[in-house]
Amino acid sequence: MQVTLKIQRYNPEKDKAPWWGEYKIEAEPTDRLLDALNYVKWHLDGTLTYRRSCAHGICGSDAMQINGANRLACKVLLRNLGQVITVEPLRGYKVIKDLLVDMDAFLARYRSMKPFLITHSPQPEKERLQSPEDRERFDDTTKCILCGCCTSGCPSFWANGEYVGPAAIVNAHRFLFDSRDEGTVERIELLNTVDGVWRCRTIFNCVEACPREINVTRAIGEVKKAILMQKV
Amino acid sequence: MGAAGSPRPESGIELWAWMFMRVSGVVLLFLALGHLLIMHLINNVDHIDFQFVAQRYATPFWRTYDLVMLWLALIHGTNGVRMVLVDYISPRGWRAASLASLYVVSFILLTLGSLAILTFQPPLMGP
Amino acid sequence: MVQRYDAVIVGAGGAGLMAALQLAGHANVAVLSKLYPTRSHTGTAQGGIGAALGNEGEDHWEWHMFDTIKGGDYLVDQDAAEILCREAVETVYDLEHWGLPFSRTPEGKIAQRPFGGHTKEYGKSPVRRACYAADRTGHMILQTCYQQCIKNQVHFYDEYHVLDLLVSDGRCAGVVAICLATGEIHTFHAKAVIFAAGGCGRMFRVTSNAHSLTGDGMAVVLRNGVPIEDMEFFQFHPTGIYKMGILLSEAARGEGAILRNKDGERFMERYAPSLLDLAPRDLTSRAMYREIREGRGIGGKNYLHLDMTHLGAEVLDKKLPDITEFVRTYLGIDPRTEPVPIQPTAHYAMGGIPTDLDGRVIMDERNTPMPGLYAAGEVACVSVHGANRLGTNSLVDILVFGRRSGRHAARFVQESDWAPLPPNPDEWASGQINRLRNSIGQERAVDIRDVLQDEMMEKASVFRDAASLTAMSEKLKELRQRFANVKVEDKGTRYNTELLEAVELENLLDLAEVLVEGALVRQESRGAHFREDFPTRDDANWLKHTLAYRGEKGVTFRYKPVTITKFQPQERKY
Amino acid sequence: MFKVRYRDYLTYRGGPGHWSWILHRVTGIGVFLFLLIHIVDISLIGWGPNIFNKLLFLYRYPAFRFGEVALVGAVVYHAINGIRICIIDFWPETMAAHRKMSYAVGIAFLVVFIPTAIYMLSFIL
Ligand SMILES: Cc1cc2nc3c(=O)[nH]c(=O)nc-3n(C[C@H](O)[C@H](O)[C@H](O)COP(=O)(O)OP(=O)(O)OC[C@H]3O[C@@H](n4cnc5c(N)ncnc54)[C@H](O)[C@@H]3O)c2cc1C
Ligand code: HEM
Ligand code: SF4
Ligand code: F3S
Ligand code: FES
Repeated sequence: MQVTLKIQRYNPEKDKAPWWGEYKIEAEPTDRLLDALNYVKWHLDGTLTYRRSCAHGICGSDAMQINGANRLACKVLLRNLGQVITVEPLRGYKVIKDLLVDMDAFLARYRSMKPFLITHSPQPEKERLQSPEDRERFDDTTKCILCGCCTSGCPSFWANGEYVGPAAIVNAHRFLFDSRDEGTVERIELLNTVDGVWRCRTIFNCVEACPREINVTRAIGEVKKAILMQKV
Repeated sequence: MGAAGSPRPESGIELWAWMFMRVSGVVLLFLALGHLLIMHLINNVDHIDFQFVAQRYATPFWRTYDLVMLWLALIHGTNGVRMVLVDYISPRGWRAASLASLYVVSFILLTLGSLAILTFQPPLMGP
Repeated sequence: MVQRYDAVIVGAGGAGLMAALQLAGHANVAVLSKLYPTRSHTGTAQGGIGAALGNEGEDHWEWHMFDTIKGGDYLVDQDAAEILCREAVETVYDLEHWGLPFSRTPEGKIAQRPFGGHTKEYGKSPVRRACYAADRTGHMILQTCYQQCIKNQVHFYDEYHVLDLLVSDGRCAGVVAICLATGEIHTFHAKAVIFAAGGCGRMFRVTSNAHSLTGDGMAVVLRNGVPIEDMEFFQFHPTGIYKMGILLSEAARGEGAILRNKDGERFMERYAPSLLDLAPRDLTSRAMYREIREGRGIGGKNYLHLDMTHLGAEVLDKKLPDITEFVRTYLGIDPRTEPVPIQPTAHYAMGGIPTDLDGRVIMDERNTPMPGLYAAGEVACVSVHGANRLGTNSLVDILVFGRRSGRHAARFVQESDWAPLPPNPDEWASGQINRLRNSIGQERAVDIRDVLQDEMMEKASVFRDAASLTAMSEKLKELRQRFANVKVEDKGTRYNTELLEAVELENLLDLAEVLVEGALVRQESRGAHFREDFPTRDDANWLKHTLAYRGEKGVTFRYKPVTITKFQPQERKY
Repeated sequence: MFKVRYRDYLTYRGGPGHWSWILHRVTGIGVFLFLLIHIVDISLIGWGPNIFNKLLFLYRYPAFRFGEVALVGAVVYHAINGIRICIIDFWPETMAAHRKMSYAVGIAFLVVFIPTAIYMLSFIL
């Protein structure tokens, strides 16, 4: 099949403003969009720039806006995208070059949430025990690959970049609901703020965007409820 | 955002604001929709005049009803608009100024409305 | 620009992060990685990490050790295998204490599942040894290690691509890297450097490896006079998604999935009567190639089926959710009702930078270390995998030896000083970048890479012989000539990914040459290296490790004896 | 200063929750602004019947009557959607059906609003 890729191009070293590059290519319907981008880079325009690594939706490198919604380029097939495909960088971050954006602020937010197990009680010699039910409690949020699709698709985040964003909360949830973690109080202090969970307006764009099918809003909702339980 | 990206510590007021939005929302659901039903559907603006209001305010029930609705709606709305302003206005000065104006306007109107409801003296029945 | 650190770690996969954690707090350490750490390929490992915890049936590290050695076709250094299997147990407990969300048994212990080649009582029957977190064990290991690094405030240089190793007076003096964001060349002056830069699967067309796995670490040290060990042993994993190579973990077969040919026959019954579909990977991949060659591929084509239809929705959704999703996303079929088209996929380099038991890089068959230089993870060859790695053993390897190299380096940097920087330390790296950027040639890197990948697949993958390898060797010479004319359209500095792809291609060419020449010389079949013209194992002549050096005159070889302690080589049958 | 990027809101292909939120916000602000005016006019009641009745005349202009319909629509939508928000907040497990719930709000709104609007407009036309 033939598809046209409309890609937003911008290289601040050369361009005054972003422009649209149009590329017509032959491809298989079962090709990933990443394959199509690679084709353009390898055969039509070597300067096209984006991140990629694993090519099967596990490393989280190639999050971008595809036909107006945040997706991983390696996780959507051309047959689901139509004849003309628009590709833009993620919203809400500084564009460095073409589809590649500055993720530092995003990752700093993740790190600010103390995303590590906090324990005070002594370690047992072998493993800490945890029932399969307790393990299941936070299974969903362990899947996060920090791709940024959710935060960048969140209107509350566009409005105000001070919001820590859904990805950071998802990772806080992962520890908050881990029966082994003893850092609940510290973490709740971080989350119970204007820029923490309360900026989430349950818009669900994060859920729609998450390539790992994490129910992000639900996780945020559970954190809100946990704060409520703690404080009320 | 601080250098490490950690969120600013907060008094915890957001939690209460969040709770209030929901509780007041549920109460308003009945009050506001009831109000609309009575004022705009069962009666309609053609029938509403001084006389009509006077009749209603003859009983304390409607006064209380309106007073509670006024307070809840105004505080709910003010907090809602506060959220909107905090979303869109980041520079500290502008944010403080816009919030201050919002609070002042809301406070004045809250006083004005409450006085109107509480001090209204229905004239003796008659033409 | 010159920066100074006690220790620099190249690579932020499981091995690099584990090493960093040993150094954090004891030394001034920096981790350089061309990807953001959590994008490292460790994150894609699905099935599990092997450790004889005995949570689901009796198990002992000696059994694990035996399986590792037998699986590696007796090319394994047995002292290293002993360390691997003993320390696996405490490593898994460490991970658990750091918060890794392992799946659990009903009693709340770490759950374990069977995996290819892992047995009880020295080969009697399959054992449950692979500790897992659903089918995203690697993802959780990577996340957990990175999280510990955040906690311990390890200093990261993200998106820095290492181009060169600095050696002065036979000591390691640091590395040179390019900062992708700015295009600037940085020199890192260090007392110790730990290479943990992962594998090189991208030299093959069909591979489970990331685009970024181009063997940079191996190529960089090779260029600086360090040998590469046992590169001819390259593992093909039996179950990659047809054409794409995306891996469907052995965990699928661990949970009961079955390989079938076009007649629906469970053909592994003929090749490995006792372990069946859970036979080691080299054996299974060869069996699959045979089936395809003999015309029993599906529809006469070069693929077979992995049948999971009998496993039930519960197992697929709970224990293999990611695999199930890959199949749905990329093939558009439902593994609950349809068999999945699969083909062997280039997966893992058993070979790599030779090291001793503390991760110190060694320069010759007498185990002479280069002071200050370490390697760990897939980039290294200790050798615990010998001629064929068992599933789940790589994750053990990266963590156990990542940790040992980190610990040794921590001691080393306390005791020693910086080696002097060579004059113009970044000369070679800057030269390479400028040469590529300013090249006026007409070759596209992609065309060269395409040929490399296709030809390697055809001539140097699961089956090899003198003719195919010689032809490949000629091909590589031609490709190298073409590479001299490669052009880079992007002349910019920031995130010049086109330029980097050319750098990576050069690395792949170097390593492919080492692989092919080594395979040509090794006239026997052992583990993943199968020579059709020499189909049997030859312990008399070839029970030894290859050390390949690359110099002016091409690749030259030396050989190193295999360390044998507990288990004498036997015939390998399953 | 005001970093409202309208383009983002309208061009991002979010889910139904995206649109629900935009409407909730717009209707909320709209109703609040109306409320401000409404308090002023009601409080004029203290000035006696003449002024008050004259002022209420304003509300009888057709433009205001359409505005009134819009006001009712805004309050109704905001109210129904507000209920959805409360439900998902207090019972996060209902989020499994978040799309359906947004659609349900839309349908409920139309069911309530269309007859109401017709009824109200019938006074004017
Ligand atoms: C699909 C798949 C599934 C697997 N499943 C299992 C399993 O179930 N069990 C198991 O035991 N093993 C498994 N393996 C194997 C195992 O995952 C890998 O061998 C192991 O993770 C390698 O880890 P590493 O730390 O050595 O390297 P990687 O995790 O690959 O990390 C390499 C690091 O080096 C960096 N790097 C590379 N080049 C440069 C450069 N030039 N400059 C700077 N930095 C650089 C990268 O950015 C990255 O951070 C699997 C492998 C694959 C591909
Ligand atoms: C009729 C019943 C009502 C219900 C059930 C209701 C419910 C809610 C809820 C739950 C929120 C919080 C949204 C969030 O946190 O994301 C909200 C926000 C808001 N409400 Fe109401 N509300 C009602 C009436 C009103 C009225 C009468 C006004 C006007 C005075 C109003 C103005 C607002 C505003 C301005 C917001 C903020 C919108 C935003 O942040 O996007 N609401 N409402
Ligand atoms: S929650 Fe989902 S969308 Fe958000 S960063 Fe994690 S994986 Fe990506
Ligand atoms: S899109 Fe944003 S507002 Fe909340 S539900 Fe998701 S984080
Ligand atoms: S390339 Fe790894 S997620 Fe797409």
